[in-house]
Amino acid sequence: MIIAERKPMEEIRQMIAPYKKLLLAGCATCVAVCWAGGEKEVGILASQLRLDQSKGRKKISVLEATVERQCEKEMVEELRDKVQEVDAVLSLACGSGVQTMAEMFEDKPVFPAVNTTFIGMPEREGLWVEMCGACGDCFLDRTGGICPVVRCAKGLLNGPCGGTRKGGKCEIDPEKDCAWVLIYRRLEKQDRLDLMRQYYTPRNFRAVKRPGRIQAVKA
Amino acid sequence: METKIGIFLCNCGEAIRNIDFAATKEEVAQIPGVTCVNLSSNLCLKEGKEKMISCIKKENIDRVVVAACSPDFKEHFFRQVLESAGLNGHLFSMANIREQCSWAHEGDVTVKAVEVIKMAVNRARLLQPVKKKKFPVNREVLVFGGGFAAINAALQLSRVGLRTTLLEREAILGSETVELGSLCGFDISSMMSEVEGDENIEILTSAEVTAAAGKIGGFTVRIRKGGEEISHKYGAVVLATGYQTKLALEPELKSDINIVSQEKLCRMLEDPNLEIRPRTIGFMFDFSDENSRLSTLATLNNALAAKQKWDSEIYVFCKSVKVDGPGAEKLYREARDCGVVFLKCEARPRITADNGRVKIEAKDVFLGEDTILACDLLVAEELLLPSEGTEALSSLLNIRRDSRGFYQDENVHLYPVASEKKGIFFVGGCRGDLDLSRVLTDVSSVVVSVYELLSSGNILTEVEKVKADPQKCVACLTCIRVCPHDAIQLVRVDGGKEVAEVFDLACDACGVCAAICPAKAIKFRAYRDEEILAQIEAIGES
Amino acid sequence: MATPFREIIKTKDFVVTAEAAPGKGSNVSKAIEHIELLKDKVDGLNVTDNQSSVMRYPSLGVCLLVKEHGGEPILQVTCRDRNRLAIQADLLFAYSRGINNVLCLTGDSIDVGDHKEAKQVFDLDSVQLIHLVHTLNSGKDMAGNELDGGIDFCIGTTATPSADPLEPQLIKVEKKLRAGVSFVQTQAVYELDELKRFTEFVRTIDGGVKILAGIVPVVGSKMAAYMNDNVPGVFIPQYLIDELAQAPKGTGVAKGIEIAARMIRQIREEKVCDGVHIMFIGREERVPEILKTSGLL
Amino acid sequence: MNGCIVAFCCEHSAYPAADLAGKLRLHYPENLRVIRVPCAGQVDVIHILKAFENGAAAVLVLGCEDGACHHISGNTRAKERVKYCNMLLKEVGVDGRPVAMFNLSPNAPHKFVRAVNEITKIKKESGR
Repeated sequence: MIIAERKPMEEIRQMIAPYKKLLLAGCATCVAVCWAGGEKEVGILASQLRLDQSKGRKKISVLEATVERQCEKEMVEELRDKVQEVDAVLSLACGSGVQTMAEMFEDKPVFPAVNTTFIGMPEREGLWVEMCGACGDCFLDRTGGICPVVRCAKGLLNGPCGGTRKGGKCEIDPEKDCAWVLIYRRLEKQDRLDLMRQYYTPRNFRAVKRPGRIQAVKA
Repeated sequence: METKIGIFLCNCGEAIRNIDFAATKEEVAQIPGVTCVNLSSNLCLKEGKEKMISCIKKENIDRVVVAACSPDFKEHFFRQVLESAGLNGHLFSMANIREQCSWAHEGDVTVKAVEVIKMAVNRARLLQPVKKKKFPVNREVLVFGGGFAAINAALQLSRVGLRTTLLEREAILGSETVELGSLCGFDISSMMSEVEGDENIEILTSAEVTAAAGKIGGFTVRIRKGGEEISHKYGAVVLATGYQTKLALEPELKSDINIVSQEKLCRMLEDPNLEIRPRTIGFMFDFSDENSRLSTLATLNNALAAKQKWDSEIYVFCKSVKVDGPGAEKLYREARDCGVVFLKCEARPRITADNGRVKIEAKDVFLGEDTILACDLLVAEELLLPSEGTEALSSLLNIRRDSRGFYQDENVHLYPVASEKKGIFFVGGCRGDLDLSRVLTDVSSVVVSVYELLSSGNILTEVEKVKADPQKCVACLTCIRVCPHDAIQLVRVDGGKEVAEVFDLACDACGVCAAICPAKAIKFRAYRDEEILAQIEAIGES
Repeated sequence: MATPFREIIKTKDFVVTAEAAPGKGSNVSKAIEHIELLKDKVDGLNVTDNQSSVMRYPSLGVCLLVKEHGGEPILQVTCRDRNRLAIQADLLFAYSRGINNVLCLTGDSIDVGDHKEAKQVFDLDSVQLIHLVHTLNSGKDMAGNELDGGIDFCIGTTATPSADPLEPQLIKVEKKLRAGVSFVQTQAVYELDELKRFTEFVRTIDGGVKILAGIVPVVGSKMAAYMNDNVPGVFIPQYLIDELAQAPKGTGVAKGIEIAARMIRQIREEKVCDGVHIMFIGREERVPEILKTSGLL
Repeated sequence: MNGCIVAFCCEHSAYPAADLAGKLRLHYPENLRVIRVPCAGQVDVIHILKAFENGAAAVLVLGCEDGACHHISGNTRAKERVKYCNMLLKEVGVDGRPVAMFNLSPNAPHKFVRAVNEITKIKKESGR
């Protein structure tokens, strides 16, 4: 699941400053699940913008709409009539959704209202943690199913750095676990520590040629 | 289709004096959708009710607003009036113009009253009917435990015709209840033979639960007994797993011939061959925590018995004596009358071993003096703890415990024996420091609740009051994680997409899920955003 | 001319190195001062690479100064700021200018430094870096191309003997040793037993590698508590904190030096390891005092 | 702008407390408008924001006492939500903490009146 979080209000305010009528476009897929851009969040942001009393702010009118997946042109198409009515679109979808929207409505400015942050999973209600960095060269078979590329702050492949904090926490954040300590414990439990003793050569950063493009086998 | 709203104004037998009802009537009649406005002074009496019914029928009213007293007071009554007029009871909204308008302010409050009625009308316009449905339920009950509370619960449940399974971890029932019986004057053995002879009660000893799933009316429980596992369905679950005690002793001391528990003392008192005869006995309780009701009772009973049998000198050290149970005050008086000395101390007395005796040093609050007592026997303070396995069982059933590890009551004042999960109940010591009479009260209330739920084999309940729209649900699981009553689950619609589904029987209609749903997929009838916003929109109109 | 470090660790039975931290700015007079002070008193001067992720004068630059002033430089290379191309290029340059020793480390996270918003590289990790130096030593670059003029570095690395949990760290150390290093320099240690356990472990894998114990003098009980809370992999035992706390006001530094010297003497007398690496950052001028007190001068 | 105070009252606690206040003739400002809810945890952020869009001067969320919520954690969720709302409002220049949460029991009419008076005072001080 793609995880995102709302941008700071000041940033949003600057983006939309010249416009009087806006469409807030939500997406009912990933960003809805992570409480960043579903129908509820669209409603909250719309209400905030209507209430905006900060200095120099003029009254704006805000339309709200949420589509099933904003990264699908056909689904975004549903919004055409509404987009026609407004001066600009503020999208609460991930970067992919914002760009789809921008491509579909080339004559309208489309702005991102959220920062797309990572691919992750919920640890509990309302808390998401990063799990995958879409590196294109999956390493999980060697690490007991724990990704060192994103869950280690330094993306190390050959074991922990010397900065592990007491109790196996990360050098940069005592709230976060050291991925390599987790990997050690998992592999130890599975009696597969030999995997950790192996040497792994430097990563292949060409695994995904940027910009990424994948053609499925034609049926 | 345009709704037809009927407004019924009532001045509550002229208890509402600062509202101009004529003006109000005129004003609210203008609200779009309002078909008729009636004025009454006794809406909740027989004639008022009859007038209401005939008006609803005559005018073809499909939404009713009553502007009168508090809905807390009469909402239920008016819903029934609607039902008798052939309308769904949920197509009803009440404007509280009495307690929260007329009586709360001085001077004329007509303007506010009109606005409060407008709020109710706005809401009424959007209300939807809530249907009721009968759900079949399993009529069997599973009772955990084998002590006083469990046996009593099983017997009473069986007596009201519900088949009951008693599930006990130990090899025999009542193994820890025998002393309690002699202490409190009841005969456990007759209870046990009654239970064993009851065809409606199945007894599973040396048995434990390995898994539990399902919700009220249909809990599926896997039970392991003697290497075999069986799966069985129960309509309700009663936890009567009791408590255990632990001596609260300083680390350097341990229980021995001089320092004993209440239970040990009981056995000593009953032992005909006992050679020693303690001349001085000290008792201690209520220092470590305030849950000392049971140790107080044990002390009073044991002190009296020791006085009678051994004629010992008895000193009781405590912070306070809790005698709030029936008969406890009398016991306390008896104990004092026959010479038991009670010393009230704020601080925990110092206990030291002293040449085969036990030295107790305490500061008596009333005397204000340090007291030193050397006694032959100290009956040490006992801590009350949840019985072993409470933690495991609670996590198996997914119910909460309090800070001391006992089962947490949903709300101790309103529902002392109900858990937050409908269909799971607690009785007796597993929910805290209860004396026997309280345990029996627990048993009775649980039996009544379970009987109400299961006796007919069906539960009539409102359906789809809280409902997740499968089209809008993005299966984020938020509602499932937050539901305080564990009433939402993930299901496949038509064997395909997974979505959240509210289980109507287990739902307690709090709306926490609706308020948190990021996809706005959960609708709570009568409290949907539309209905709340309609009320808000009426504010400030006047 | 100083003796090459490679020779020293082969012949000398107690090796002493000290850390030289470059400053912020192009003024190198202070660095030269420290080099002049220490170059003949220690066997090698170990120059940090943007230490603690704080941007500074480069390690390479100070290493050249050490060389110019007749000392023996050890070049620290972290993986944080350079990708594999930049690291290889730097190593070629260093070797061409007579710098023959390299200490391979992961590097602190960019998060702890003064340019927190920068992109941290970590194209390689420390084990891969050691392999890389060996590749260059063999006359080829990482892509397998022949080098016109090879290199021959003496390779060292770092380790944390007081990590918690220790086992994952030991696996990492094992991988570094198997990659091939001539010396291991530890994070600051304060407990001899911990150090002993660590050296025993290292010896089971590589009997020949030289182990230098990291010595960081603690100059006050507050600093000790701070280090315990904030410097990962450092554990200062309570008795040392108490000892520091009892030192009269103004004598903290002297006390710290005394404790450090005591530790060094013990390490040397009990032959716990093959030498020490002294890090007295900001007080380089007092390193000779430590050496004197511990009987190394 | 209507300048009213909107109070979301939990039907297990604050609503009966408000009724009791009326029965005891404990007076409070007339601009209070009560919306009865089944639990403080049912009050959605958007309900609160919409009240302000409609011109409310302040919003009260009134739920059960700590540890006595009929729905276990509804009142603690409500408290978090009120904090969140104040943050959202502050972001758009609506300062002075115009949303407040109070916990009370059904038999606490004085506490109900105190909550109303307190938010009225906060509202006055922030000049709204």
